[in-house]
Amino acid sequence: MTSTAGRELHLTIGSRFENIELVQAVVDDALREGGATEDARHWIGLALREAVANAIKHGNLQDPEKQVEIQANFAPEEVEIRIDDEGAGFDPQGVVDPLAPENLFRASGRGIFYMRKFMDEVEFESGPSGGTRLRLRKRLVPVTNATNER
Amino acid sequence: MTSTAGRELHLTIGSRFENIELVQAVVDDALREGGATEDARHWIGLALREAVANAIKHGNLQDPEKQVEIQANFAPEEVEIRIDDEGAGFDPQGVVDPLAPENLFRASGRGIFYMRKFMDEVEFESGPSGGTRLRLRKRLVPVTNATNER
Amino acid sequence: MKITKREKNGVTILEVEGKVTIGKGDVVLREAVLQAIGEGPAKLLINLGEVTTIDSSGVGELVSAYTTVTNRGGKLKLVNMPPKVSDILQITQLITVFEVFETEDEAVQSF
Amino acid sequence: MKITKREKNGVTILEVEGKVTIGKGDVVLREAVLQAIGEGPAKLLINLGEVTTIDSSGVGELVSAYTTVTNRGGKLKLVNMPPKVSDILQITQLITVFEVFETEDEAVQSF
Ligand SMILES: Nc1ncnc2c1ncn2[C@@H]1O[C@H](COP(=O)(O)OP(=O)(O)O)[C@@H](O)[C@H]1O
Ligand SMILES: Nc1ncnc2c1ncn2[C@@H]1O[C@H](COP(=O)(O)OP(=O)(O)O)[C@@H](O)[C@H]1O
Repeated sequence: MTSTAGRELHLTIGSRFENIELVQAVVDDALREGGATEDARHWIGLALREAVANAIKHGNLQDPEKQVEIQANFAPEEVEIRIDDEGAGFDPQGVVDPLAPENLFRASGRGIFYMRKFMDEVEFESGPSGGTRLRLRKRLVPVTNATNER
Repeated sequence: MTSTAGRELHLTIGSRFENIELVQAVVDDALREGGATEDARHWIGLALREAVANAIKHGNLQDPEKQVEIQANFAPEEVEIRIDDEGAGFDPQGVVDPLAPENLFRASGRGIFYMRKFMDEVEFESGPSGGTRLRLRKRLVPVTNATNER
Repeated sequence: MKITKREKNGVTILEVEGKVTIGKGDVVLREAVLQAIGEGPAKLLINLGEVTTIDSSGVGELVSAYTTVTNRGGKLKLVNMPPKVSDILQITQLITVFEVFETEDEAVQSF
Repeated sequence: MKITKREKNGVTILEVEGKVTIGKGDVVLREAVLQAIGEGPAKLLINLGEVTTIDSSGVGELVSAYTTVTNRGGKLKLVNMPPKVSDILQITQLITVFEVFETEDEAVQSF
């Protein structure tokens, strides 16, 4: 396995949904080169998509001039991804439970719930510029005999 | 074409040749998402590989504790990539011409020459920490009317 | 993302391919569903076999499609769900909301 | 990166696949060449048809292989060069150094 130790990745994008593809592709490359399993890559990628979608939609209100910053740190057995937006911030306590019967048929409100299922830790804080800073963490199980040559 | 405007990518890797794969993959994702032509992506990718290889080999002398930093900026019609190493720096004037008859059969000495062929601009400076800072620039032709890209 | 529409024994089948995700795939799915069901009660079967990624927006569109079709007295069912898509619906307890089939023939006969 | 060795009418053919690049592909190529040519004069044909990327280190290994084989009285030729690999050798004026063939049969007959 190629070690991911000490790798850092930092990405700044304008607030357009299509930029989610780039963020996922880039982080996926780093995870694959680091020998993460297909499954780990899939679920981390989905959590990341939800996080960046929220930053674009609810944080930056889709203003393409506003930026989303993604900082990923790859330790040997853990990945941490930090997502910052330029929005007004929000209180995660106020988020409703998508499993409550009255919410089951709603068209939205499942993003954060999915993130918590896919990752080991999901933390919201207020970012340095007043926007939302979200941290996603997941422990990685090394693939012992991963052949990541192409 | 998806606009690359305002995109920035920053990557830090340990000095191992295998990390070149990650750097190329990540920058290639950004170029592809930005609508760069296959050809442009190919030549930029090769120049970048040479640049990072030199930073790892000649700059950081393959000490895996020493880092190479890659900063890529995507303007609508230009990409600029900056590569910093933690080496002792060097004088690019001292580099020999690989086309000179006495050098034609040498096993090395073609990397910088290739970079200059593949990119529009190649600039060496002394980096903030005394290592080499290399800037690669290439103008991009939007995919719609690209004909004779290299 | 691509959607192909077919008919089989009076059932409208939408074959969905690619990413059902925010900003593009979700919108395309919504439009395809609205266009497919028309005004009256519809028999709609969505084939998810070629879906590579679905996010919460895509899931939201499936739920919206379900309520729209059901409210008009029609039926919406799902077929050919890849394991990772099925996981996604399971996690938010939607798998029990939808009638899900393994094969298209079974699904079509059930309407 | 993968190299397969074959023989055809007394010519040793190395089929190279993947990336001939610094740190891995270049080393594998060097070892395969040294192992293939042995001590005496060799007839070596390198098939580059499946090479996806070659960098200056890979090019350097091709040049080293050429000088090693030639110095021992042998011959090294190239066949099946993808356009982008050919461009790379052209840029550093090495394309004229190597004898390059389009098909393996032509190349083998030329030895
Ligand atoms: N980055 C953010 N900035 C501001 N508000 C946010 C942010 N992320 C989430 N929210 C709030 O949390 C709510 C729940 O988010 P989520 O569970 O992802 O569902 P959805 O995005 O479908 O509404 C959002 O509707 C929004 O009000
Ligand atoms: N980042 C760097 N730090 C120190 N020296 C460098 C660096 N990049 C290039 N050089 C010097 O320039 C020379 C020529 O580099 P290049 O043309 O890439 O050929 P090669 O790497 O095959 O020697 C190297 O041999 C080295 O002495």
